[in-house]
Amino acid sequence: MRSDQSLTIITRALAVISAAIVLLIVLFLLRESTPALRQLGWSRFFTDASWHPLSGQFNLTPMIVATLVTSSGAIVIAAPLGIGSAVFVNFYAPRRLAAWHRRLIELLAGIPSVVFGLWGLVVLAPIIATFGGSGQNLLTATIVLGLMVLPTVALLSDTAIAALPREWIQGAAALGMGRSAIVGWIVLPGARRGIGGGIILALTRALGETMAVLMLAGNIVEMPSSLLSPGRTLNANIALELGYASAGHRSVLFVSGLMLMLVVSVIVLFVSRREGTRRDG
Amino acid sequence: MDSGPATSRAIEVRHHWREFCVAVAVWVAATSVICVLIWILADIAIRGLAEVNFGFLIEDVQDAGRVGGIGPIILSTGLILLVCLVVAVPLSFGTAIALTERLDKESWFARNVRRSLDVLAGVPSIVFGLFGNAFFAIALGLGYSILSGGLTLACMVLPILIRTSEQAIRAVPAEYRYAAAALGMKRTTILFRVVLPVAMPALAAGVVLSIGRALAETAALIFTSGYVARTPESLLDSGRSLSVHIYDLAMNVPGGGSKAYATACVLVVLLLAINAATALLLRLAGLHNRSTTGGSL
Amino acid sequence: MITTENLCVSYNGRTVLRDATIEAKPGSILGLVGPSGCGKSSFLAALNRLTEIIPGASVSGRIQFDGQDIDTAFPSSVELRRHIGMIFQKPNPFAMSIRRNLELPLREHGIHDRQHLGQICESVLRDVGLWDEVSTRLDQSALNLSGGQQQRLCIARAIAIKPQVLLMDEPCSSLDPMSAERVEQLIDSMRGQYTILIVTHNLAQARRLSDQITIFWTEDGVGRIIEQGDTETVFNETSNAIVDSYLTGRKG
Amino acid sequence: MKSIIATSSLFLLCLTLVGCTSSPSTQSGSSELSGQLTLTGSSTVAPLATEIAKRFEQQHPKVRIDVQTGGSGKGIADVRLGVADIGMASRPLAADEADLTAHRIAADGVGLIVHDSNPIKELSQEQIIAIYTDKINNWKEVGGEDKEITVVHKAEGRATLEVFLKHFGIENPSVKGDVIVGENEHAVKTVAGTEGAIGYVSIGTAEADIESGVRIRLLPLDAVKANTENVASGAFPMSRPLNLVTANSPSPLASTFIQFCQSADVHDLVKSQYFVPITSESAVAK
Repeated sequence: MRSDQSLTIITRALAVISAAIVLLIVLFLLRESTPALRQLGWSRFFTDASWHPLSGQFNLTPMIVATLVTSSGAIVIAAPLGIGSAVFVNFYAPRRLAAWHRRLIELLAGIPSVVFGLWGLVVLAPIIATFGGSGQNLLTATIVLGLMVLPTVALLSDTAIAALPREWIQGAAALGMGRSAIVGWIVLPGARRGIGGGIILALTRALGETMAVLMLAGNIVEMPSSLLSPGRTLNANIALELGYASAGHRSVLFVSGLMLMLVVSVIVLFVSRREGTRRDG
Repeated sequence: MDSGPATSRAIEVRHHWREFCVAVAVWVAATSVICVLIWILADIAIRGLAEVNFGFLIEDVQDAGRVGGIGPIILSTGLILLVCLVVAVPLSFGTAIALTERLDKESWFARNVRRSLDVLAGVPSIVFGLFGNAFFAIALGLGYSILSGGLTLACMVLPILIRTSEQAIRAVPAEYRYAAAALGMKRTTILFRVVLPVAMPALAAGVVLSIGRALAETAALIFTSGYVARTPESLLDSGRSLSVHIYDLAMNVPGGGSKAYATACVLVVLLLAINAATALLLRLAGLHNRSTTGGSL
Repeated sequence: MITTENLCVSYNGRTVLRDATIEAKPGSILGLVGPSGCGKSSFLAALNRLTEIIPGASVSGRIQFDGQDIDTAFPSSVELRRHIGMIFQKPNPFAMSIRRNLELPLREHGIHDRQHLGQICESVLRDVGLWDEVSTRLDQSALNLSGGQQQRLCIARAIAIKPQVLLMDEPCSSLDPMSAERVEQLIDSMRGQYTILIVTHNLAQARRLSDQITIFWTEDGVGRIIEQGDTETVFNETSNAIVDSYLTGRKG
Repeated sequence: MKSIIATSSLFLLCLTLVGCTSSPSTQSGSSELSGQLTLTGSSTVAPLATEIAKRFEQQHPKVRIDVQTGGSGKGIADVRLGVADIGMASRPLAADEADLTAHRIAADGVGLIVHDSNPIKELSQEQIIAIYTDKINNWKEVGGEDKEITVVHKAEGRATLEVFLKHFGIENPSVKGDVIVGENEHAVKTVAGTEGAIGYVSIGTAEADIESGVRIRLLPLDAVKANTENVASGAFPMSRPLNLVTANSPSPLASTFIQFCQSADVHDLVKSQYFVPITSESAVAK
């Protein structure tokens, strides 16, 4: 049948285009960062004295550390609150309230990062500043980042919990297990894959967030000594410097983009492989 | 009963305590999340709502945004979204159809397409900005333009749109296909006459969801669609999106604060409307029956 | 042991069971039969307050346990369910090891001593005749067991916390005939130790197992009890025409 | 069946169309002055350029001028890449930027700002250097309250940063900041939100903010008050030119626009943006 064939061909072609975009991105990042990599090699991005691209110093390590610290810190905040929210809507909230709670969490997911950034800068930073300094530091960035990725954890955990067989919960209740015991022993372990997936996705979101962090983290390129010290993430660095970067510097910024991309791809591929083997569990 | 009544009493007290503590913790977690959300929304509303009126929505941007409205910004945002959707929707519907053509098990093709889309979904928005700047703006010579921005956003929303479209198509009961196939219909006919019409509300919900994501984006647009705050005359003109306008007013323009908050109000209201639209469409599609499982233990 | 008076169950305001009054004698097996949708399962769920976790369900009427109102005897549902166990139509072991399936509820009820836990596991598995089949693989996932084994594990899990009453909601209906027979034998052997209320669609099974029988019927979408008494008496000499035609397979 | 092929090819058509419309975004104007100009660069110059561009468009309705921000460096880089016709830079061109031409349109001063609750009256050159190079960490040491100093610094490439470093003769790697910001308003918001903070921003924006009640204060430098009058008179030491940057042979349209920017017709606009107009003699500065 001709039309069936052409449908297959067309849709497959479209699928190939969609899939190729990621390759195109990697290709362009590589192309743009080749000059820097060829000239500087990989090691200088880790061994140089500091980050002063105009003075020929290109150490990315403090920014990598700051990126990892803010993202993982965001997960530390988002995971308990998000899972708590998911448990709340499924087991604790009255039905009407549960529906509203879900809707509000979805709304939280939709708030643009600049709005988070603005709120963090004008409202949260002065509060954090009572601990000293300007209030623009890794802690502020982490808190706001945590709020931003919280809906991802909450919504995916919610889906995972709602997908659990009702019989397990009824069975556990019939055995005289309390609500907290059912949640703790049956629900959370049962939904751990879905919840874990949500956390990983939230982690990639946190790793990818730019504007709010740029507005809140203080942007000092220095190995952070505590959560209250300022820091600059790789994303913020690109956003701060790409605008004025000249050729060589621009290329270095593409290297940091490439690195960011590598970290995220490794995480995503790891998860997709794990999901591929889900049936064995 | 092995454990006597005395210990049983103690266990019950302990259970009560545990139940109480866990319940308090869960309520506190849920309430604090909502409180922070309300805090943020209230903060924006208090600082900005007074500036929002019909004139604000249609007037020109004047004096770098300190005076006037956001008419051109809304137009640019709309055009960027339009470009984004014109490209992303056919691509993702096509891809979703290709990914769902075999319902029994994943082919090698589908598995790898999906894997690459998973990676695409994780790409940081600033990297999309880098890519869009290098590819659309410079390599293709589109410059800072609505077209560059829209195409960059199209790449960005593609994974979400494909994922939701795929789910929408899969959610169509297999019996429909079997019934249609049993009547001797061709695959194409089944797809366009049976499957897609049924999946349409859910497909539309996916589109609306991607619009929400695209609306909220800032980082990818600064280096692609640029900053120009005026009415664009063609897709090759630069155009400033709502979120970029908020950033610019707040960070670049002395005395731009209240207008920044007013713009944020408009953006949040738009997103609220989009959320409501998604929920409605999903309910029409019968996909959103989760609320029936809500309840107490 | 357990009695109800005018028990009504409704979902979202729609009554599904009205005025159910029964009496289950200690150590006996009470069969609950009737066509689908006549409120038997809702009736069982009301007895151990499982209706609490079914959205929209509400219960009115009186339930007594050992002559005492259950609301005063067991202020907490957790405590109530510890005395009134339940077996479901579809075996529902948790997705964990066999041992953990048994130990989890025990730990929840305050037994933490390893040796003691081991003893209880072994004895309940012996009681349900599963010990010889699974003693070497207690740490494997319970989901790898066959349906019949899973159902017997669920019964073992329920009796491990030593309830006085067991509610069984069609415990054999999702099993193959051989497994169903095993489980039926098991239930039969539990007579005298536990007060058992068993819902079944299998009239022959109800007749074989139960000491007393209660027959539910639907009228205008609302379930109610139309006959009850000693099983043999009901089967042989009912005066109710509907019951008679139901029991002889002409109706329902 | 046909409809499906038609629909699908329509999709493809859309794609191709979108992919093909990659014509260059600017055309240089001919004698009747029409066409399009793209300006990118300094966020300090951009608001002024936008206002001037509006007036220019009113006079020449067929001309369209797009103004984008992103920092002086971006303006220079974009002119080099050909993405923009004119770059905006709020600093003189550096030695390695000799391939471009700068056209001065106004002047601006860079002033130091502190929180308005800070009692400090003035800081000497040495004190400022010491503060920015982490040798002084408390206001007490320069005669203020016992409060830690939060140093607000700018990201590399921002013109204000370069003016500041050049004036005080500091190398950027030796600066130890507590917060690094990109945009002027970010610096202002940070200082206004932190009692112990010190930063430097364009005097024009700082005056505008102070006028609208933002809690910051400009510090005098070398006993000269930091305000636009003193920048205009040339008395204020730390000042900078606001330049339009082009490749060496700008298009006729770009030249006309630059001439317009330097004419007295726009002095009111320059003043309204808190900058200082220049006299036409010094129009072409390098």
